[in-house]
Amino acid sequence: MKALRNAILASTALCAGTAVSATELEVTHWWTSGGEAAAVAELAKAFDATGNTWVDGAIAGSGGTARPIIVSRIIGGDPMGAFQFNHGRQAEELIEAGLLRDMTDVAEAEGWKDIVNPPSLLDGCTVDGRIYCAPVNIHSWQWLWLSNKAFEDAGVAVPTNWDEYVAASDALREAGKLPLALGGQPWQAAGLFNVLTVALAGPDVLVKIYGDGDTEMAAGPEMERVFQAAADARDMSQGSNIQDWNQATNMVITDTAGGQVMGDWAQGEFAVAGEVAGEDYSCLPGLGVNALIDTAGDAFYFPVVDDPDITAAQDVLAATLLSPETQVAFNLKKGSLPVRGDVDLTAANDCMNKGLEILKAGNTLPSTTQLNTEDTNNQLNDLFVEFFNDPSMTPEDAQARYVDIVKSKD
Amino acid sequence: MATDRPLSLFRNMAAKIAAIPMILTAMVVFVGGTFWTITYSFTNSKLLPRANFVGFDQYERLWNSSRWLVSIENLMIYGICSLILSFVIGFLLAALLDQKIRYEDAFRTILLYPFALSFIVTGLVWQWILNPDFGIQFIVRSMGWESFAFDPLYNPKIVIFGVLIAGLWQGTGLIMVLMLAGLRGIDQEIWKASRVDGIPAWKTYVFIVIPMMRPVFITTLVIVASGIVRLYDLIVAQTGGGPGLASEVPAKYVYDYMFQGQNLGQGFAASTMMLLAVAVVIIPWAMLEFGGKKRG
Amino acid sequence: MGNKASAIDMPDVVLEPRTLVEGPSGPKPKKRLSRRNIMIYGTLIVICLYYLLPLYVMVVTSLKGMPEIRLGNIFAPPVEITFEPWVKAWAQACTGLNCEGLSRGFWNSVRITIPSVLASIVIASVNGYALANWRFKGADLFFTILIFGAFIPYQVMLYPIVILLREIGLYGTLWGLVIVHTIFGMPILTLLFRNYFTSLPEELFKAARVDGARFWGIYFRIMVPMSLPIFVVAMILQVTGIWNDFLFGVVYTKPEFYPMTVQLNNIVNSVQGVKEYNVNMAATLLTGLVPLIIYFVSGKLFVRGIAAGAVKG
Amino acid sequence: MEPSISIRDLVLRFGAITVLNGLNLDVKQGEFVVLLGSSGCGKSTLLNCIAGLLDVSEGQIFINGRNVTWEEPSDRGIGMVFQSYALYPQMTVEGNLSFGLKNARVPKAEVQERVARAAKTLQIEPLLKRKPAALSGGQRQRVAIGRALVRDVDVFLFDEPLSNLDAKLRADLRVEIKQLHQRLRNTMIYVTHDQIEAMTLADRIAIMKGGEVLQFDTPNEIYNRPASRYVAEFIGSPTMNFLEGTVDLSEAPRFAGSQATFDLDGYSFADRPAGGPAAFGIRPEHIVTGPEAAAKPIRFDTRVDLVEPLGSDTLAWVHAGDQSFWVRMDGQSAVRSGDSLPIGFDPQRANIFDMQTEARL
Repeated sequence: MKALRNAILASTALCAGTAVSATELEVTHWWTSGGEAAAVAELAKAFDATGNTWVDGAIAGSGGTARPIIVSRIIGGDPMGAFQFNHGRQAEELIEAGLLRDMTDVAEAEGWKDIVNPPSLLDGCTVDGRIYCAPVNIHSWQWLWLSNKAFEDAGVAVPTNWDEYVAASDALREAGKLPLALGGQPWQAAGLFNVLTVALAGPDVLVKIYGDGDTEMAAGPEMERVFQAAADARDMSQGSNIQDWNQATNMVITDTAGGQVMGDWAQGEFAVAGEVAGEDYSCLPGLGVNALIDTAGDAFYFPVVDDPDITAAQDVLAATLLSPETQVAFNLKKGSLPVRGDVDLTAANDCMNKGLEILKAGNTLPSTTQLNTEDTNNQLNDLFVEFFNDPSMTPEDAQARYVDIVKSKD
Repeated sequence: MATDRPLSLFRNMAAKIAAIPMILTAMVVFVGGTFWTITYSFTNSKLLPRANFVGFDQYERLWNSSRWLVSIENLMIYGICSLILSFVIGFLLAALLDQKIRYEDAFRTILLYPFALSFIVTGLVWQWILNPDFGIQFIVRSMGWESFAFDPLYNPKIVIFGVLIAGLWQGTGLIMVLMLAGLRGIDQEIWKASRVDGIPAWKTYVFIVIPMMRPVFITTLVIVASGIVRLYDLIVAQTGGGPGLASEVPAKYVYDYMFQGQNLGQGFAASTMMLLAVAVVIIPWAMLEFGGKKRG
Repeated sequence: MGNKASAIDMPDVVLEPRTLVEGPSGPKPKKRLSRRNIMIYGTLIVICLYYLLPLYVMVVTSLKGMPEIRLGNIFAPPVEITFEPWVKAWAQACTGLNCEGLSRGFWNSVRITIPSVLASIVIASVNGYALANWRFKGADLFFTILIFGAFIPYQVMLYPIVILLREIGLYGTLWGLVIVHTIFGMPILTLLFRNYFTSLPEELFKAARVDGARFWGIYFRIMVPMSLPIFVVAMILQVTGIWNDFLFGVVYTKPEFYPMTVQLNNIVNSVQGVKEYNVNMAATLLTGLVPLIIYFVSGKLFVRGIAAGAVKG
Repeated sequence: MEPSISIRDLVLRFGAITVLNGLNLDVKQGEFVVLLGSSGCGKSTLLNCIAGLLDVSEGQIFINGRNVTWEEPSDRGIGMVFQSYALYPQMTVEGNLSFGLKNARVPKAEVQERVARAAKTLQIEPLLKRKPAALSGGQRQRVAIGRALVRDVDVFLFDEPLSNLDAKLRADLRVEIKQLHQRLRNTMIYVTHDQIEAMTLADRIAIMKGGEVLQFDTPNEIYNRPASRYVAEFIGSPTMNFLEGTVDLSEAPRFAGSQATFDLDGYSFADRPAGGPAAFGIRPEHIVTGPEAAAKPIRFDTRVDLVEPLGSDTLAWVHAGDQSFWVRMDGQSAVRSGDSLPIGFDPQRANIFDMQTEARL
C-alpha cells in the first residue's frame, strides 16, 4: 500500500505540474553565500515545479549555528519539513530517537541504489539497512591548489606532488612568497592533516584509524611520517595573519602564496577572480600522491511530522533532489560533484573534470564526517589548530595526543 | 477581624502575587535548568540529551583538555583587566559628563553607540583596525616609523588584550550610563556641602560619592562580571579563538562542544564548572549581604 | 532649581563655591573659557575621537566599492562614494532565496522588540520594587538565585527552555519569544531596579503607605515617576539586547517571525564565498540605527532625572 | 476615658535580634508623648509599629480601643511626619497634601477644602503650586506636617521631624508644633533624641533603652525623680554628678562615700528602699557655691579645674580629692581655673540609685 502510494507520488513528482495539492515545505540550510544561494535556488525551482512551495529557512554560519536551531525545532515538536546536514554520523541520534523519517520507500521507488555513485554515499544515509537521507552532492577535501605564477617567480617548476612542493618551499621563501597558505580556523588545520594522512599514509590507514579506531595504527610509523610532514607544513605556513579559508585562497590567487590545501569549494574563488585552471593555477587531487575523492557532502533529512500533506511533500522533495536535471543544475552552481554517475557535466572545468574522472574510476574514500562523530572531529580540530600555531609542540607530542583521541572515539 | 495575626502567607499578598513571575523564573528556569544541566553533565549525551550515565568521565576529559585550561587562564586575565578598566573608565566618563556640560546628549550618545552594534561587527571592525597589514600598524609605518609593531591579534601572548580593547570600546558606554544614573541619584546637597567645606572634588568622589553609590556599583559589577563569564560572541567574531587556542574562553568551549562538536555532556560538564565557580563567589556574598542584617 | 523664593533658605550664598575651590576670587570668569572647562571638553573630545574611529572606518567602508576595499587602506576616505552597499543591505541582499535584504526582517524585529522590552521592564521593575520595599519571606533567596542566573551561559538553557515552551504550548510563537526575553532579561534588570529602589529614601515609601497607597499605588504614583534614569538604563539594555538578539529569535520562532538579525547574520556571517565588507558595514549600521535613535531620544529623560533624583526629601 | 493608644506586650524581632522587648505603653487622649532615647533604643521602631509600617512579632496595639495590630497604616487613623520630610518629589505641594485623601476617595470638593485649611494653618498657601525641590528645609517640613494635618486623624506620629534643620529653625518649628498641639488637641507621639525638644514639648516622656521603656512620666517628674541612674544621666546637661558609696538605713538614713559621710534628712525614698552600695546623684544646677554653700547640710571644699562661661550660666568642673563635680553657677561668676571653691547641696534635691539594680532608692 505504502509503497504503491509512494510510487504514485514519485511518478507525479517526475511528471512535474500534475501534483494535486500545493504544500508549503519549510527547508532549513546554511547555504547563504552567492554561489550557494544560486544553487539552492535550483533546488527550489525544481521543487516548486512539482506544484509545491519551497519555504526557505536559510541560516548562515554553518552547522554550529544551524544545528541548535534544527534540533530545537525538532525537540520543540514543531519541525521544519526538511533540513540540511553533512551526511554521515551527525544525524545518528535523531534517527535512533525516531525523529527522522525513513525514506527507504522513496529510495527504492527511485532506484537510488543503482544510480548513486559512489555507493558509499548512500551508506552514509543508511542505518540498519534503512535510508534516512537524500544526498545531493560530493565535496572532496583532497586538493592542493597551486599558483603557477608564484613558482615561476621563485624560479622553480610547479610541483606535481607533495615532496616536490616541500622541496620548493625554500625557493618560495626567498622569493618573498608564503609557501603554504593556511587560515587560522581550527577546521582548516584538521582538514590539512587529514589530507596529508590520505596522501602519505594512504586511504586504508585513515579508514582503519577513524573507522575502526585502530590505536596501534595511529601510533605507528605511517602516522609518524604524516606528523613529520605536518611539521613541514607548519614551517611552510609560518608568517601569515589570515583567518578565513578564502583569504588564504586569495593569497594563492594573488600569487603571494605558493599553494593551499583546501576542498573543492576553493575552486569557486578562483573562478570569481577570473583565473583559469591549468594556466593561472594548478590543482593536485590527493596532493599528487594518491589521486582520490573523499565523499564528504551534503544531504537532506526529513523530520517526522503528523501532517500527511507535508509527508507527501517530503517524498516529492527527496525524489526531486536526486533527479538528473536537478543534480546537474545544482552542482554546476555549487561547484561540487553530482551524486549520480549518469549525468553529463560538459560545462565542468579542468579541475572539476579531473575530479569526475577519479570518481568514474571509483577511487573514493569515505569522508571524516562519515567516519567520525562531530565530537571526535572537534577534538581533532582543537589538537591541530594548536599544533599548527605553536611551533614548540613536537610531532611526537601531537601524535601522542592524537592516539588519545582515537582511543576515546566511538 | 484584625485582632489575630493573619496567616503569614497572606501578608503582603499583592507583593507576593506580583513576584510570581520572578519566583517561577528563579525556581523553574534557573534552579531547574541548573540541576538539569548538572544531571546531564554525568551522561554521555551527544546531539540529544539522553540519560545514559557515565559518572565523572566528562569531567575527567574536561580537565585533561589543554583547551579548557587555556580557556580558564584567558578568562582570568581578561576578567581582571576588564573589570578594573570598565569601572575606572566608566566612572571617569560619567563624572566628566556630570559636570553640567553642554551637548551632554551628543557626548553620551557617542560614548554609548558602540553598545548598539552587534558583537559580530564589533569584532570585525577591530580585527581590521588591529590588523598589522592594513590597520594601525600599517598607517604608522607608512608615516615613516618603519619599526613600529602593533599586532595584538596575531601574537598569542597578547591576543587577549586585543580582544580587551574591543570589549572595552563596546561596553564602557553602558557602564558610563549606569554610573551616570547613579550620580544623578546623589543628593546635590552633598556637592554644596563638600564645596563649603573646601573638600577637593576628587576627594568628594572617592570618600563620599562612591560609597553612596554602592548599590549602583553592585549592579554594574554583576553586569560586567556576568558579561565576562559569558564572553563568547566577541571572541568568535574577532579571533575565532586563535591564533591557535590562544584566545579561547570557557563559554566558547561550552558552545563549541554542545553544538559544533555534538557532545552535550561535555558542554554541560564545562558549564557546570563555570556555574560552580560563580556559586562559590555568590553564595558567600549573599550570606554576607542578607545574613541576619535587615533594614528597618 | 530656584530656591530664591524662600527667606530662610541659604543655598544661593553657597552656590559660589567654585572660587572657594580654585583660589583667587574676583569677578566671575567667563564660564565657557575657564581652564576647567577646556580640560573637560578637551578630554571628552579626545575620548570621543577614540570611540568614533571604528564608526568612521565602518561608514567609510560602507561607502566604498569592493575594488577600492581590496586596495587595503581602511582609513582612507572613499575615492568614489557609492550608496550601492546601503541599498543592497537594505533591499537586495539575499538570505537564501529571499533577496529582500534587511527590510524583510525589520518589522518582525519591531514586533518582537516592543512587547519584549515592555514585558521585561515591567516585570523586572515590579520585582525590584517588591524586593526592595516589601521584602517578603524568601525574597533574598529568590534574589540570590536570580543573580546566579545572570551568570548562566544562554546556550546551556536552550534545550530546557524549548521543552518548557513546548509544554506550555507557546513554542514557535511570538509570545514564547517574549517570555524568553523576559526570563533572560530578568536577573540584571531586577538587580538594577532593586538596587535603585533601595537607594531611594525609604521614608517616602512609608509616607505613601500612611497616605493609604497600596502596592500598586505606590509603584505607579511614587516609585515610577522618581526612577526615570534607571528606566532609561533598563530600556537601553533591553532594546539593544533584544534588537541584536539572533540566537533566541531563530531557536524559538519560525521563519515568519525571524528578526532582522537573521538577515544581518546571513549577510555578515556567510562563511563561504566572497565577503562584501561594504555591505556588511552598511547592514550593521542600518541594524544599529534603531537602538541609536532610542539612545538619543531617551537622553532627554536622563537629564530630567536630575530633578527627580536630586530631591532626597 | 479609654486611652488613645495602648500597647500591650509588644515584641519585635529581626532574625535573632530583639528590638522591642515586651513593651507596654498607654497614651491618653490628646496627650503629647515624646519617645526619648539614644540611637538604637527602639524608639523609631516603636513608632513604626504604631504606624503599621513594621509587622510586630508578638503583642497588640490598640488605637482608640480598636485593635489595629494587623491593620494597614492608612486604616489606623494616624498621620506621620518623617525626619527627611519624605515629600513626593514629582508632585506639587498641593499634590503632596491631597495624595492621601485621593487614595481614601474623599470627594474632590472636600479635598480642596481640607488642603486649603491645612495650608492656611501652616501658612504655606503661596507654596501650593511648587515642587518640593523649590522649597527650603523649613518649608518642606511644614508641608510634611500639613500632609498629616489634612488627614483629620486623631493621632499624629513624628519621627525626629526637626533633626535635619538648623538650630534656629528647629527652635521656631518646635514652638509651632507645640502651638499646633494646643490648638488641635490631638494625640501626638514624637520621637527624638534631643532632650530639650522632649522637655519642652511633652506632656509625658517615655525614656527608652534596649527596647524597653525605663520611665514614662511628666518631664518634671523625670527630671526630679528619675526612676533609674540611666534616666538620671540621660536627662540634664551637663549630666548629673555621682558620689559612690553605701546607704545605711539601719538608723537614720546615712550615705557613706569616699570623701564624706552625711545624713539623708528630707530625702524622699521610694516605697521599699534597701540599703547597700549606692550612687548619690546631684545635678550641677542644684549645687550652690561660695558663701551660700556654708548653709547647706552637705559641703565640699573643691578646686576648679575648668571654667565654661555660657553667658546665661557658667559651668565649672571642680574636684575634691578624687571626686569630681560639674557645677552650674551664675553667668557672671568670676571663678577661674585653679581657684578654690566651696560647694554645698541639700539631700532633698538628690537622687540615690542602687549600684546593682540602678533603680532609684
